[in-house]
Amino acid sequence: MDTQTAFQEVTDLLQPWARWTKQVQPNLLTVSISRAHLLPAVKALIDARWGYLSAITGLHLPLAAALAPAYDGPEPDPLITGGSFVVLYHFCNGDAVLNLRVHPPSIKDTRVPSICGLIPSATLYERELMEMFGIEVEGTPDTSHLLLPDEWPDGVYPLRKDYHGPAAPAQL
Amino acid sequence: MANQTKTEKFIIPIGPQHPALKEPGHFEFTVDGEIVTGATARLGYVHRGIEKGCEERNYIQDLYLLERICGICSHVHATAYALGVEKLANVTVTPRAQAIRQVVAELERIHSHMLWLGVAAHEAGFETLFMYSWRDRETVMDLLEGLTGNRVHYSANVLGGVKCDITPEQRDAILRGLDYLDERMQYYMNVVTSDETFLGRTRGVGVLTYEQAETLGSVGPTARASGVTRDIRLESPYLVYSEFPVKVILDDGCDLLARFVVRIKELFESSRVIRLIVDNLPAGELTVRMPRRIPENEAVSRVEAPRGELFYYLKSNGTDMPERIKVRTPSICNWSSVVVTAIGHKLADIPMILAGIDPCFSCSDRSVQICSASGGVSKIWTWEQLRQYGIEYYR
Amino acid sequence: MNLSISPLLALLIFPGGLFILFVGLAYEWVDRKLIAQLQNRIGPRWFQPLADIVKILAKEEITPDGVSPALFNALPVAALAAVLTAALYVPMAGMQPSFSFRGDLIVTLYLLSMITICIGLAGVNTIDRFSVLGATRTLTQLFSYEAPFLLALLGPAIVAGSWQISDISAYARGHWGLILLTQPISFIVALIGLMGKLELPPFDAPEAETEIVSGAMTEYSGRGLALFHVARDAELLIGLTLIATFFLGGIANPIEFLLKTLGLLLVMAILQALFARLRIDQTVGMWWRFGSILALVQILVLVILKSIGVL
Amino acid sequence: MKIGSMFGNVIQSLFKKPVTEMYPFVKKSSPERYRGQLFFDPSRCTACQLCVKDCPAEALELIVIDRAAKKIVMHYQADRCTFCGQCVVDCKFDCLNMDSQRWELAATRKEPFTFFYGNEADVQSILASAAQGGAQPPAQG
Repeated sequence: MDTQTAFQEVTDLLQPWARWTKQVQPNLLTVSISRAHLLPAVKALIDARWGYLSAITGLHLPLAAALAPAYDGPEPDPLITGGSFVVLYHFCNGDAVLNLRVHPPSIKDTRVPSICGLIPSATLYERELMEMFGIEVEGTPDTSHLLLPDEWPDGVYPLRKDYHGPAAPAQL
Repeated sequence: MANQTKTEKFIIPIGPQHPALKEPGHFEFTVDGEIVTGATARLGYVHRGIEKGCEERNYIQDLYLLERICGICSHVHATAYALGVEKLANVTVTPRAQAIRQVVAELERIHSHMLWLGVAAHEAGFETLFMYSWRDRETVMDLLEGLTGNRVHYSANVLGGVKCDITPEQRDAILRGLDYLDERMQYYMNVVTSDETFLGRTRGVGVLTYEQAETLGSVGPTARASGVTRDIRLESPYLVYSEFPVKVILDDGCDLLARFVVRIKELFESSRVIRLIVDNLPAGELTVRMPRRIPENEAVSRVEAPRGELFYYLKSNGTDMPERIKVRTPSICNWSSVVVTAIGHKLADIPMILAGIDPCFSCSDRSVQICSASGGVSKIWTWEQLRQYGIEYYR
Repeated sequence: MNLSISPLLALLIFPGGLFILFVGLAYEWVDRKLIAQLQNRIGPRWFQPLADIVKILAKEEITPDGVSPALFNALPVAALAAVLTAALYVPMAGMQPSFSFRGDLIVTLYLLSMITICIGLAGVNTIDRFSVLGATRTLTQLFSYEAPFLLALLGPAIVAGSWQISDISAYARGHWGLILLTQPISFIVALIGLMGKLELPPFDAPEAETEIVSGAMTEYSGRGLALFHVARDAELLIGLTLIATFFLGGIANPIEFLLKTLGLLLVMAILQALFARLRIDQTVGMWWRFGSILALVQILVLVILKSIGVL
Repeated sequence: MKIGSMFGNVIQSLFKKPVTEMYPFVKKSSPERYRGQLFFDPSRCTACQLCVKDCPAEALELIVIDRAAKKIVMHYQADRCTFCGQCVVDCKFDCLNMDSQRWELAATRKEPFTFFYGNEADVQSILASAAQGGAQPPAQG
């Protein structure tokens, strides 16, 4: 299956839920959906055997970028402070890569549903999202630390843009 | 008294430091006698904050930082990143540079698979095979050193091309080295598939069925040994894989033996492709100009590392530093297969099963902060503090 | 060659004590060097085993929590003592055994098993998981190779009609061609049994470093570890001497001793280099399915041959 | 279906010399392209600072006393250097090169890793001003 056919197929497949669709690169298609539709959309991809989940990426958009998102859509919430997150679910099918883009409304409300029920191997990526960004993944089976040390302080999320390491010098 | 009937369960901790592990990782295997009944994994011991670090360095510095994610497959990381940045900047690299990148990548695959062969033999207590395969690996290390200027971190890539050319003398050296390696690989293939004591340790051990490999999202030789056709070099040809294609190596044995066979057959395939490329090297410049500031864009770059699919997501923001780089290494996909396949096996097989996916801990743990296990008020140190500490310590 | 050595001297200098310790270390070096050569490596320098022992002796001795300290300290000593005692009954370096009585073969074999039992006990004594698993494997392996090994050494004893090592040695010197011809299976089983006894590869599952670190001896450091180590080397030397005496036509003088035992060591080194480690279930299966049966068949053949008067 | 498949190789090795090289006594010459210690030639340098900007390990520092008179000193910290060769690629004027034979740089202190490249007089003046607590920081001891 060549790339364009694959994209056509997935565009049709995700038609009911897609808020906007954009082909960013010759082999990269971004489809934005609301988080409420994430599970049915992933289910549709699995049922149609369209590719496999390659990774989940979290993005932190600082305030300005979040207010003027790269590709305009109905979200985000105008009341946001501190920016917001984007979660990208990368599905690969041959040469074609689909970014399923979920945009929780603000930094206060970061919940996204877990897809572990559909794709068990997503647990590692979801744990990474929780650790690195503080994104709340609802219903993920394992919430323990994956990469960060056990004594890592709560509420400190290293991949957020406002994180620059502890400011106060440690006593040596 | 009543509890006496209950068999006692043992938890065998493997790691963070353990002779079977070349890098730190922690596993807990619940055993009943010699049989493993449960397994859990904990990663993060070699977490270095690379993803965050990339956001604070420019594109060129990131190339070398990302190359250091892994000490075995350094070139594929640099290649995946360079290809991604070139996509972001809309730059096309000359075929000659692409071909040289592919030669280095395939030589690296040979080096990585031979290293794995030795490690797996060592886990099986077959020291002689270990010593011999590592001895012969020196050949390919020498080739890489002569070609790129270093044994491990080749740094053959620059953004927009490669640093090193393949001269006719080097071409001859590569062909000579490959002749020797082909002969040796045939020998190891024979040993691995015929030696009864070794077969006793690999045949039927660590079975990962086709369905399991599919649902767990295994990649690379681990998946291909279970019959899953998953090879980025074919699915999404990058570099010059469309002009010099590889054949996909499949095996439906699903066990450790199949993983040995697949990896060794891939060595032949790599060697064949390298010969083809060096004999038909396209002409052209080695580098093209790259802008320092990359316009705002997104790109995904996928490369077949020796261990499987390596996935890079890059997002630029118009400055000379990337907005976000996400690295998903092949090892992380294969972890779950270990935890699943280990159950029901004898403890003695566990190191082999672990080694079977060719795990790379450094690849699995990348991003964020330098931490110290020692006490103190703050357990989180900045780089500067850690450096100061190091200076104090060694003074 | 009837040297009258005072018992104390025999125990402390030759053939017990110092002699066997140093020669045992030298044999360990030869073994390691040979394997290295077979693997196309350089291998250790000649003083490496000695240096190892000196270094371990100088290390701090740690008694781990949860062990019975008396047993923990006594076991290495008992292991070494048993091996040194065994040395008194074998024709070490071509000399007559220092002590000899009817049935000393059985005593020697039991003394040689002491070290394995001591290591097993030492493992069970600690609460460390690797030690306990290693001890379980050590003892499991003991039960698998011990019977075939004993049966294999029984062959020459039956033919010689004596349980006394010096008698068998004298008989073997006269009939070595006959012994090798009629008992090849016993010879092979005995040699491989010795490798099992010494936990050399491929029978090193009890101390498989990639699985259970160092097996039963994981918790040992310092003196205890050194004593076990030396005892193991001494056992290697005694085992080689016994097999050379029984199957290779006895040992009449030091040169013959050196040639025959080193020849056996070379064969053992090649075997060690050739195989992957056997899992413990494979080891047990192999010994009971092949080793024991073959040894029994051999004995049966010998008994028949003897009864019809061929031997 | 056989036991001891490596027999042939193992026996051959018995009569072969080990492949191990006794390193400090026997030294193999490194290949021509090997990336060893970095050297700097100020005569053509334009002080564009590109090498400093792109160094992933922050091992380079270019101290410009007088750009027109080519009074340029490079402070190179070999212990930070990752020997990636990016600076050599960056330099349009061939001022930098890596010596393929100088790679035995190990030391237990920091001083042997600190190099100042440039004209003798310039280096002296840099070091002197550093000793007086001048603007340019000296190498950390």
